[in-house]
Amino acid sequence: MAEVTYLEAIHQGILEEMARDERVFVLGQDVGAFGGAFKVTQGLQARFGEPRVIDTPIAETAIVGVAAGAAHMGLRPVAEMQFIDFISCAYSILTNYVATARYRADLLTPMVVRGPSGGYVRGGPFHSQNPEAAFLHTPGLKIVCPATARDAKGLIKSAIRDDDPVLYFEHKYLYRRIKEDLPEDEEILTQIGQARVAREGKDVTVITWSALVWKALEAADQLEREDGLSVEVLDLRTLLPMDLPAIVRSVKKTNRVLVVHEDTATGGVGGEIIARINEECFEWLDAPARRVAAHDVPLPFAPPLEDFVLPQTGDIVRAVRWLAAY
Amino acid sequence: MAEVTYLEAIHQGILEEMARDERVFVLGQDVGAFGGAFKVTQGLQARFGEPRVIDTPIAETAIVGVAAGAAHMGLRPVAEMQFIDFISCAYSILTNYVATARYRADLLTPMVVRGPSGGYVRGGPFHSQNPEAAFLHTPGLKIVCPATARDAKGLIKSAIRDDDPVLYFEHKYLYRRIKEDLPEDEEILTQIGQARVAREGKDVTVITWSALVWKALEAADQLEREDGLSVEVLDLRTLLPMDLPAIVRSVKKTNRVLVVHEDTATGGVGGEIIARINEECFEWLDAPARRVAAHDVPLPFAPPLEDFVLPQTGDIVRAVRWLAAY
Amino acid sequence: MSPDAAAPPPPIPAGLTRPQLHELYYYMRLTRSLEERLVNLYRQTKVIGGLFRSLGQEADSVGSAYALDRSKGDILSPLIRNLGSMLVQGATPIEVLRQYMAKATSPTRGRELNIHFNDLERGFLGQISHLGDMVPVMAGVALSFKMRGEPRVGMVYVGDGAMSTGAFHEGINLAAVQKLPLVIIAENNGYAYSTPMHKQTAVKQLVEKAAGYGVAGAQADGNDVLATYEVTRAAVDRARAGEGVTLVELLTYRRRGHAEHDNQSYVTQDEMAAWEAKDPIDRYHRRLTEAGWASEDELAAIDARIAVELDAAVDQVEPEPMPEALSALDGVMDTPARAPMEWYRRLHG
Amino acid sequence: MSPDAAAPPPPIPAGLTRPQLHELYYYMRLTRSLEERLVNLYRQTKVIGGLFRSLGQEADSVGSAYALDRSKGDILSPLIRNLGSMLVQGATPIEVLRQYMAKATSPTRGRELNIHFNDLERGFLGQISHLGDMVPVMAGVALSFKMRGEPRVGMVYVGDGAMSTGAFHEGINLAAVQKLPLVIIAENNGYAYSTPMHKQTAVKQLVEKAAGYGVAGAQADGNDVLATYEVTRAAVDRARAGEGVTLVELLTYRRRGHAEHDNQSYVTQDEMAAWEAKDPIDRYHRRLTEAGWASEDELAAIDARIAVELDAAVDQVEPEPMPEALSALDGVMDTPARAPMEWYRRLHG
Ligand SMILES: Cc1ncc(C[n+]2csc(CCOP(=O)(O)OP(=O)(O)O)c2C)c(N)n1
Ligand SMILES: Cc1ncc(C[n+]2csc(CCOP(=O)(O)OP(=O)(O)O)c2C)c(N)n1
Ligand SMILES: [Mg+2]
Ligand SMILES: [Mg+2]
Repeated sequence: MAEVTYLEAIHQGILEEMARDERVFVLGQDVGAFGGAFKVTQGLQARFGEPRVIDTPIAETAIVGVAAGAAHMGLRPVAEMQFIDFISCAYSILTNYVATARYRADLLTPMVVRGPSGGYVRGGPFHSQNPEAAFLHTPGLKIVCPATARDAKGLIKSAIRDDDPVLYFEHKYLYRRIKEDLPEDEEILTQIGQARVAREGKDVTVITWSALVWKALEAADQLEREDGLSVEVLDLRTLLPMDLPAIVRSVKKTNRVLVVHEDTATGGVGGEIIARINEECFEWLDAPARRVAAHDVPLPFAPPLEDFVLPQTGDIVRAVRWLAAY
Repeated sequence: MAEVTYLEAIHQGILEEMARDERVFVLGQDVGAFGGAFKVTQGLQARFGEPRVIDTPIAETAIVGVAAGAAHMGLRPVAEMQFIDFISCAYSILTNYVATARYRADLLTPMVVRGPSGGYVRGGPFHSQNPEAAFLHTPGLKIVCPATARDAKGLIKSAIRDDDPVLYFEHKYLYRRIKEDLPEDEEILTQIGQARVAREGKDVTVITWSALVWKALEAADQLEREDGLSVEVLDLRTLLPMDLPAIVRSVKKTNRVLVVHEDTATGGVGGEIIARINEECFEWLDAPARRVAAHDVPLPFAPPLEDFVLPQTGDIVRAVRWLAAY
Repeated sequence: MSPDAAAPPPPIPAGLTRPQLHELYYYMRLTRSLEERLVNLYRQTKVIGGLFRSLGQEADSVGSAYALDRSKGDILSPLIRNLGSMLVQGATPIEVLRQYMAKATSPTRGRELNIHFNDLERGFLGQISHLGDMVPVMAGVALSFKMRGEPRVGMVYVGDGAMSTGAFHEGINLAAVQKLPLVIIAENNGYAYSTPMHKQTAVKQLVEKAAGYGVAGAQADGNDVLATYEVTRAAVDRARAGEGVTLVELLTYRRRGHAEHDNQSYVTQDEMAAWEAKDPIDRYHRRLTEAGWASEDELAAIDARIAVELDAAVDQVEPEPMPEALSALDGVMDTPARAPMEWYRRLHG
Repeated sequence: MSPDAAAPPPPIPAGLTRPQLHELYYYMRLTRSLEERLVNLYRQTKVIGGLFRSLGQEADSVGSAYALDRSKGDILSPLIRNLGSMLVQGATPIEVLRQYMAKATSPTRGRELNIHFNDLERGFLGQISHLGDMVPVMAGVALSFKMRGEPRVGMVYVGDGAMSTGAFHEGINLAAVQKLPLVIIAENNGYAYSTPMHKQTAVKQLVEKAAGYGVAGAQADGNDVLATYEVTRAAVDRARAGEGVTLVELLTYRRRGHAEHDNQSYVTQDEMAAWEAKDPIDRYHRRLTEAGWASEDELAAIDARIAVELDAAVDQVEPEPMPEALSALDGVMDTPARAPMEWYRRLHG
């Protein structure tokens, strides 16, 4: 066992897959000798050589397009967006070319697009985004959002081995803030499409993912201490395809559900989750399914503004209390 | 009164605003002498001159960026996407630059981006899209989707006069298929943000917009004839900002609601609507709010495939029967 | 036998053989004849969706694609007007007819239109509608050749219009930096839909864009199949030799509307007449016979062969069924292999 | 008084006056000193977010912006390293300090970072992070000048890295076709973050890209403020005269990391030393005094004035408060003017 940060876990996962499968290669801005803006790819070029760790121009559409073409030919590209906010520059080629390739033309496109997402870091409107909602209505893509170091490693490895294109959204707030003991001998693989019960509970279900899993767990502890409430926290881990059975199982147990996410409320992933719950668990709901999500504004930069706009632990606590009292 | 097609109504709206306000200008591919791929801008260049009806290169990001810059300077650009499917190429500049301009920098950006959307026309995966879901989680944008000739005209005129950036999604299936008598003397303005009760009813509410309003009305007639059911059809017209009061009013009246849209189900706008209904009308729902939306695949081209993937009138009929019987 | 018939034919240019000259003629004629069949089917409303002609551009498609070496595994990605390039790479009229008529038997099983289909084995990667995207994608294909040390070449077509897209710029630039084995064919046919070139770019010739990317540039008369072949072949050889990207501009003209519905109100009769006079097939036919590289009879035989081929193809494809509705749910992803049937389709009554 | 002191100073180049020469010095020095203050505040963790230096690039920012005519209403859009350009256009140190410290009083009321702010009256339009977007946006600003027949000019900065974006390509191409009054400053400072120019583009000089768009190209030593001014001024005059777009490459060097956290592990000491020797402020200081266009005392007085100005600015801004949380909901749109407070914030306990 060795203590590994979330960041180190992603690094290890990519490194292990590159060592295991020579078809795997990395491309992106400054990912080579420099090791990437956050050092996720540090040392990979020294170990695997320049052809397998490619510094690209500032051209996200080209990065994704080149990855797709190489993937068609049997390679397994891992493309880095320096900040995930810039995946928007590849939105068209991802949703139109990559996502549809198998369906319209039987083209295999095994590729991963990954990068640092998320706020709580004073990054301002263009270095804090959570782009999952923009891709949720795109058949053909998979979306994963790890919350733990184990899943950060397990999901990047599974994403690289997956035969479908996978968007891997890692949360930069977690990079160095969370650590976990991970076994060095056993191979860690997290199955895509499977949620994780991060905390067992029976009174209220909180459905969330990525950094907010930790705030949800904090809130759950506080609610147990202060209210004697038993809160179940479901870490979705994969948003597309979504683990609906796990959601339904938990909601039918607790009959009260809160969806918590960092992206803005309107049009966010929470709407889809609540619609599914409404469709599958209508008779089991003792209270309306509710959302705790960011306010509907571009994420402002100043600490008091960012802290106000983004969901905080206290918000989850109050919302769960409201649900429990309903 | 003169009978006007949906297409002609859009044309009239743009023409009237250009005549009324010299700050209004049009730009896009082939919009000039050629009058646009669907002839929406036919004759505008002849009447208003080349500087006000600009043929652009094939460059959607530039079209939107140029419109934004001109709008900052007090002009009122109307940008055409030759097919709305290509708005994806301007996704980044629309969501990051245009949508945030007022909030982050107090920049006025009064501009309209419009184009032909929608399927049922054998257009295949790249000439049939409904992009509203991709922009729904973008604070700072407005989204309108007219279903009638009157609203096609009323909404394009209001969009051009609006001080916020407006995405105007017109449905190409309706272009020449629907006609309406519109007064020539009175000025037609449809307020953005206001839904329309397309058909009064008391048993079930069908919430929809654009081309599917017509299928919903067809279904409502059939359900009245064959089942004696009274179906209310709510035409949202504006998706952002959404007319939640109108939705709540209708749902609290009928207690049963179906959301119908053409885009794929997962991650579509329907999820957001159902989440809102669940939040606002939980106690009033006698049945789960359900969705009739496209199957989760890229839209295929062959008629039997397209007809299968897209929602049809019969689907609405069966879904409403299910809700009524619940 | 007249005396001058005894004079030996001039040497064949560009290292081509007599059978290859005939093959070039075959593909150009096949392209045009196939499109003419499609026009008939279109008028009979048997074609689903639009019909895009390459009338007058057959030489640039065929001549450039012919410069690739299929035996080495070269791959191209066409534009909507490069039917000829697809045929050279082994796409068959039957496949094209099936695509246009949305048959279940079509390469995309009715999911995509016209020549939007591919076979990496035969060496063609179908485009999507969003212009420009295929440039970075083909750069990725070429990158795989380079990474594996394979002596293969990629080729991608862009129009005067598509070169205005950001995707084109990002793709060619990355390919240039990586010195990838990629040939970019810039088809200058004068128009992008109704938009003339001077409203698309401020350069007079598309080849001027090569310098801005530090890549080689070349130009040929796209209505001269042999010139097109020769210039493109040099670019292909450079790419295979590891010398990187070449931007090849082929000068031609779109003699039909953007699609069949477009009556080309925006072009003058003089302009059209001038280009009709430069018809690439007529020119090549004359050249072959005058040089003695082919006899009228040989070429007539090829025309006849094509007519038979196409009769058979149309007869075979026409009665074929469209796809089963349920097949629409298959194959969006590897896992799950099937998209769920929506609940409302499982209801009765 | 030494005899040669009597010799008249050489004529001032580029039609500038002595006071203007001093003003150029003032802005360059102000840029550097302001950044040095920011570094101190950054080390005291009083700066929120990253700090981006233009050390060694002050001349290219100041010299190019100075070529605009604010009295005519010219507008520029800077990059993160063009603090000097903003100051020339009238942005104040107080505004910049407020932005970096996220104060309620900042031009963006704490919503955006560093020099991401604008004032169209004074003539600067702040960038967003997504590189390239400001090129089409400034093309739109320039289009408004052209449509209204105003003799105004737009200027937009792009780096060696940003020129690889599709947005740059689409924007400059449209501006070229429309012959817009736009000057594009290509700042060649050798790197994009850690990426050297040869991994960004296959051209040796950025100015080579001008030909691909059919626009004029020019180049200057970006560490020579007068050369920069002169070359840029010619481009501005062309634009104002209706002659369209010019791409001006300014050769300079980024002497600090991409941001303060970056230790530039990827740069050699020799390379750094060579550019330190070309420091634009030292060079200009020498030139002014040697030519007799300014005395040591005059320049020392300017330095002193700046120090006083900045002391006062820092003292004023430091104690200012950050914005009120609730202000975060205002002004996303014209209507509704306020975003709703989320339900969970209205709950008690
Ligand atoms: C990104 C994008 N924008 C717009 C279109 C619509 N469109 C389809 S073909 C075409 C013209 C293409 O012109 P060109 O590239 O010169 O090819 P040509 O038709 O002349 O062969 C346009 C504008 C598109 N397909 N993709
Ligand atoms: C579209 C996009 N991709 C990536 C980034 C991340 N990024 C910010 S600055 C930068 C380097 C910019 O280099 P250059 O354009 O040369 O400007 P310089 O920093 O040298 O002034 C990168 C890659 C970005 N801001 N935008
Ligand atoms: Mg063309
Ligand atoms: Mg640089």
